[in-house]
Amino acid sequence: MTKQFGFLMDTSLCVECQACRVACQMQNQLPHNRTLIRFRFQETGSYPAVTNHITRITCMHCQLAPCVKICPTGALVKGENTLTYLAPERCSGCGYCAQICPFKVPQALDNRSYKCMACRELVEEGKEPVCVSTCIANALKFGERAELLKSAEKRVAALQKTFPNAQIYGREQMGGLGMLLILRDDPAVYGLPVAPRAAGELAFWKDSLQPTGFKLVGAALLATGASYAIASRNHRRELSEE
Amino acid sequence: MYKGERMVLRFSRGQRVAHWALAVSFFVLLFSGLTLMIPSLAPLAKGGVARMIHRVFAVVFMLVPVYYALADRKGLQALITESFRYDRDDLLWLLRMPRYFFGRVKGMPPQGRLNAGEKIHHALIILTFITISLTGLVLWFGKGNLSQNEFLGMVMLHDIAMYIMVILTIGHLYFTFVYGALQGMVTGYVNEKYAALEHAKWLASIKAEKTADGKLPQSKSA
Amino acid sequence: MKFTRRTFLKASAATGALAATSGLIDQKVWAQGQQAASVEMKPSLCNGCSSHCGMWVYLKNGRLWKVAGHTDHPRSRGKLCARAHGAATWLYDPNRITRPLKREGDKFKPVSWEQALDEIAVKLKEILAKDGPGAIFYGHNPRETGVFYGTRFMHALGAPTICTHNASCNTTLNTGWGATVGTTPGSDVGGAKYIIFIGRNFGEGIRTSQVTSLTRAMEKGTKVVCIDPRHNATANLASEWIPIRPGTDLALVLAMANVIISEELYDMAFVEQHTIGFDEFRAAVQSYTPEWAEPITDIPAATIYRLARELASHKPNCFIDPSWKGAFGTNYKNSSQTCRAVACLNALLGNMGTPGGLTFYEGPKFGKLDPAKHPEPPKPTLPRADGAGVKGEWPLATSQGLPHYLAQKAKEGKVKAGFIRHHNPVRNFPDPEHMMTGYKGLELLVVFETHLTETAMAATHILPEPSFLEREEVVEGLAGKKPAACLRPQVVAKIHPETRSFDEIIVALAHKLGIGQYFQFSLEELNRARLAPLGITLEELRQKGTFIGEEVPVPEVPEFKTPSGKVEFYVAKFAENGHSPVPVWEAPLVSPDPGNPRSFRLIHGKQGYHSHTATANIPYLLQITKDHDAERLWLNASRAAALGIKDGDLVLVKSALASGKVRVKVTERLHPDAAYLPSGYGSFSPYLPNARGFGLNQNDFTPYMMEPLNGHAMMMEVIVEVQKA
Amino acid sequence: MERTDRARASIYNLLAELLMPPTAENWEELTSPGTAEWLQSELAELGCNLPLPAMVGGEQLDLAAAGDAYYHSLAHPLGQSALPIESIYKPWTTDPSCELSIASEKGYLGGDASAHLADIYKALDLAIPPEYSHAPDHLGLELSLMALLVENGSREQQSLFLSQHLDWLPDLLEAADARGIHSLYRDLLVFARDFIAWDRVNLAE
Repeated sequence: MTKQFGFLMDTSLCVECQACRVACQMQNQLPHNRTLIRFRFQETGSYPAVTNHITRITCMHCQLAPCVKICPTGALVKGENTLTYLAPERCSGCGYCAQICPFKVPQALDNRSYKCMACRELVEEGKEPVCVSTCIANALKFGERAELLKSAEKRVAALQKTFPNAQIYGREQMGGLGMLLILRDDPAVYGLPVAPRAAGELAFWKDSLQPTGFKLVGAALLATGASYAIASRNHRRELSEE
Repeated sequence: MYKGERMVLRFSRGQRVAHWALAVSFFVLLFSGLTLMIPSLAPLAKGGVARMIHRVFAVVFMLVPVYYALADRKGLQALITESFRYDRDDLLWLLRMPRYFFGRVKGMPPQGRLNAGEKIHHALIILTFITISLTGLVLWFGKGNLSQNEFLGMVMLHDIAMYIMVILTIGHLYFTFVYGALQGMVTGYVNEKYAALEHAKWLASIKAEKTADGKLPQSKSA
Repeated sequence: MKFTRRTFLKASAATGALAATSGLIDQKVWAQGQQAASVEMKPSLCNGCSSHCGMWVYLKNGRLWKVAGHTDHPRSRGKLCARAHGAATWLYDPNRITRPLKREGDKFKPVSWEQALDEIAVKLKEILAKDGPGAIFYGHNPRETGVFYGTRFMHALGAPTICTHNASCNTTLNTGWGATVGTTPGSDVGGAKYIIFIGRNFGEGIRTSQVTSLTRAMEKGTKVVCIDPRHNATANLASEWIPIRPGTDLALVLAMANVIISEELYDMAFVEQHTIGFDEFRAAVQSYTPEWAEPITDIPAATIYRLARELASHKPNCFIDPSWKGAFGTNYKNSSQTCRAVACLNALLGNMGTPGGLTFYEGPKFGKLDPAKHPEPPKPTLPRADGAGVKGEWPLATSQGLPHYLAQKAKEGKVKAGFIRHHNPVRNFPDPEHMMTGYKGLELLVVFETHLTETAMAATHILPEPSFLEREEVVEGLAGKKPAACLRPQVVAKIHPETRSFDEIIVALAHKLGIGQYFQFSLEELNRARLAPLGITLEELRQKGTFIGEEVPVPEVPEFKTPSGKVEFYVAKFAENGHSPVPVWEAPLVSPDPGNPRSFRLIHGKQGYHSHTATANIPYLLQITKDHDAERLWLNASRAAALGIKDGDLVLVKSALASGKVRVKVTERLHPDAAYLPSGYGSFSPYLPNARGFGLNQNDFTPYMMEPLNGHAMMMEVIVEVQKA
Repeated sequence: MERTDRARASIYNLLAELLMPPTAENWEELTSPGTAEWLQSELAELGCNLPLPAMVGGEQLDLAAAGDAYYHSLAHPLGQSALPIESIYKPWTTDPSCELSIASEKGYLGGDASAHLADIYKALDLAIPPEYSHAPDHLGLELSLMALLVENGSREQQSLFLSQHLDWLPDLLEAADARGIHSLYRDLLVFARDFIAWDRVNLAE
């Protein structure tokens, strides 16, 4: 069995310094107005008892990734380590991934999709993705998902003393997220779907409807192809009978 | 083949232009669309070229009825009404359809300008045309603003309409070549003998017109 | 050929070579060859802010290819913040100054180096003859190269006035901490069990390794309390945010001292053995109960009691951070005394030099040039032009000086010439009009810069320096348990041939001014001399960038460099100059009008992805601001509601000095008295095309003022009116 | 060398001269009616039907005014003029291994074009004036090299150079219009752009 790798973001440690965003832009040669890491800030409470909830809008590396399922060109694939990789050179920019993603992460711009590419080369060399290695606040970790979950549990237990709703996000969602988040409050506060899902219709479409459609087309071709010689001979015969 | 017979006008210029515009745009749409369905065609979709082509031809495709209405309003009306109006002969014709499929016209009930098969073909094309156009527009202009379910619903309807259209087109091509009907859609004229054989009621009706004003206005010598 | 040709391309053997090298002209073929080249790594020190974090610079085919954090460097520890990546692009920025420029009216004309230096020398000699060296100043953001060459140059001229940006930053720390414990200490974040930040904001005033240590400590359970009118980025991760009415931190600290003393929670042994003036201090704070402080600070008395007790219960492995600009930098009339009070409160905890307390490390002991061969110029004896340390002017001002006062002196005709390097006082001190008029009125203002900043707009001559990656600098030291020596070697060839590094220019000027005898050595010789005692050669350091020395044993209790050699609760020098020798409550200079719903105190602060206004012109960093609408003015939600202002609304901000429009961020994360502006925007130099006119700058609204004790700029003593635009 | 190639080379040289800072040496001559006449006849020889730039033979600027106009139009180092340097108008590098923020951005010096040109000069043992060391891809130098290619290189090399390196004049003109440069220099850039476009077609034939 392959090992699941993933990220862990402790949102309670983020200082919104944007180092990860810029480092990621460097790693992926993105121009200044394209980014794979966006941030969402949400205040709760009222002055002075206020909390600033921070989360990154970036690929969650779902185990059951609808973007991989829907991608018609194979630009989105699952690595052996279960991370979701994007090969922009195969991407047609159809934007299906952007529309199907329950987290609204991919962006279809400039005829391609923009989403975390999971620093494939670095990871395959055994290094950390660049957002993790650059995080100055230790808010990001990378490693075996099981290990990350363990450390997240510890951290959440500590946080619960101050934030009773503190929790891990991504343990179960979408078959388990490769981007685990430590939250101080309910996911909804962070603008995260509590129960994200890959619409069941996606599987029906890709696994049943499309193959059936193709089979019917095939059958029609076969039937007409096979009958053509007989039919046209019959027709010619009828004409000559006149 | 029919030889030495007189020719009767079956398709007006407007009808023919509309038919071919629809046919060409349909095939371009089909192949540009398939790049998003068949992985081995995916490289063609790279960089958004296929999408651009798909959109340009979608506009052509959707403008065909508009053109038809402008060029031949009556023709369009007739097409729509005829496609959804079936008489006893039509039903009988459909029952005997397998005969016709295998190239036998004789013994089929007499038909109007369109035979019952053509009517069903047209009716389904009209329905799928509307479906595929509407879903296409929603996917195009709703990009980024659709929920997962709306998006998937649209994509699937778009797909289903496409399968139906492809199968209809296969059948259409089949009959065209079995019955050598291509010429009619190219020139507009069909052989009077062919008309007598396949569209007896229609031939009778235009002959009736002839007796009214003394000549056969829609015919010429082959 | 019809016309006379110059030959731009001096060809010798082009004809045959063209035929022989088939792929040469084809860029695609060339690019393949380039891609195959290997990447080399050289060390440097980042210039994205003045922390000078160590970084590795990757080069391919001689071109800059990537930057990454230097793992050995104590400030970066392998990590870089966003600014580093932005600053690296200065190298290829087409908006750089590429040639010496001379201002004629408001236009800049290119002149040759020879002409520029000659004109400067002639003018300076004239001023020296007429007004003497007292009429000259040098201003900079003090980093090693500027300190060494600038100081030596000024001293050789007999000119005493060397000032830095600190009067708009943290010169109060030198005053407060200096008077109390002899120096501004560091803090052992990693070892602390309880940390209070008053206005200090690690998350946005970033030194990467400090943030890393803080979050590591927090994961281990360190409690961090953030006291700030604004819920800043450090408050995001702090255990607790306690908002305070801006400008009243002194009252809080005094009240905490009151609790700790009256409940006898302080370190009695330390106080007895290592301090003086405790009785006076105790007497002074006697009346400052938490109940007294509550209405002033807007913090409940119970919270103040709790904070004081919690802090004291963790002594000596705890501290109130010595801070930077935060609440006791140069912001309020009471900032110097606030800093004093913080220093005294820390002393009560006995945390001087303890694990998890304040640190008193020193930098490496650098060598010096051979004094026989290279005698040092004598220290000038004239009084400073900015009055810093001068009886009758600003006796308690630090040697960091008063650049805003120099603008005044220039207006009065008492200062005639200035040299400014790597420093933008016209934009970064209050009242740009005052600063610009003063500096532009100088007979000679030489600005050493890479970009044409607002201050450069006032210059008579602008001398272009190469960017930080194109020049070798003087070896720098870093204080620490293990002191470090760091070098910024030249890592790429100069892009613009007509740029010269500061040391080169100073040496050339010195020769023209007849003080060349003090500069008979190369930068290389200087660096060798500095490194000699450390056990590393210049060549090695050029390869490694950072050299970590041996651990230096420190005494259990540090030597306090105060007159008494002890921690001074009572500072005689203050009394002698008419200021309270022990910290006492003093209200801020101005306060918002409680009867006017539009009246706010305008406060400002940094963002983690900008360094003042120096980085706003970098597209990558400015885009972060744009993506997050981060240039907005923060207003407290209830105050905004009362004015009918909604999130994202455009408002008019008005003070006696200026008015400007900006959009609003309506938030619960701000004290109701305050309106907060991020401090990196509002550039007005037309030569910074991306930054110009983007956002507002707090300094436009704040009048030119001097704090009575050490003369700093009191940058948050300004009340503005805010209304819907 | 063919007569037409000589004409092309000398027109490239003339443009190179005009697009470098004006000097006392030849400014008057370059803009004189005589040069205009000559250019007119060369263009006619080539069958290239372009109007002459107004700077040549038309409206006159004295040397000082020309120096000023040149500086503010094409050489002001502070973002006020349209710097005629190729790198600024191209993505900085096409090498995917670069991890610099500007890798795929336009607007910076020292890009691929600059490095390639520097390598060409080196291989051909050509020395460029030291004040252009930051911009081996300066328009004046590129035009000069083009003239050299016309004189000594193959038509393929000329074609390649025009399509890979001298293809950014439309962008330069856009920048020039955004900054409002001197009309005579704008006019000259239009002529240069059009002549290059003509020559590309000419070479393709």
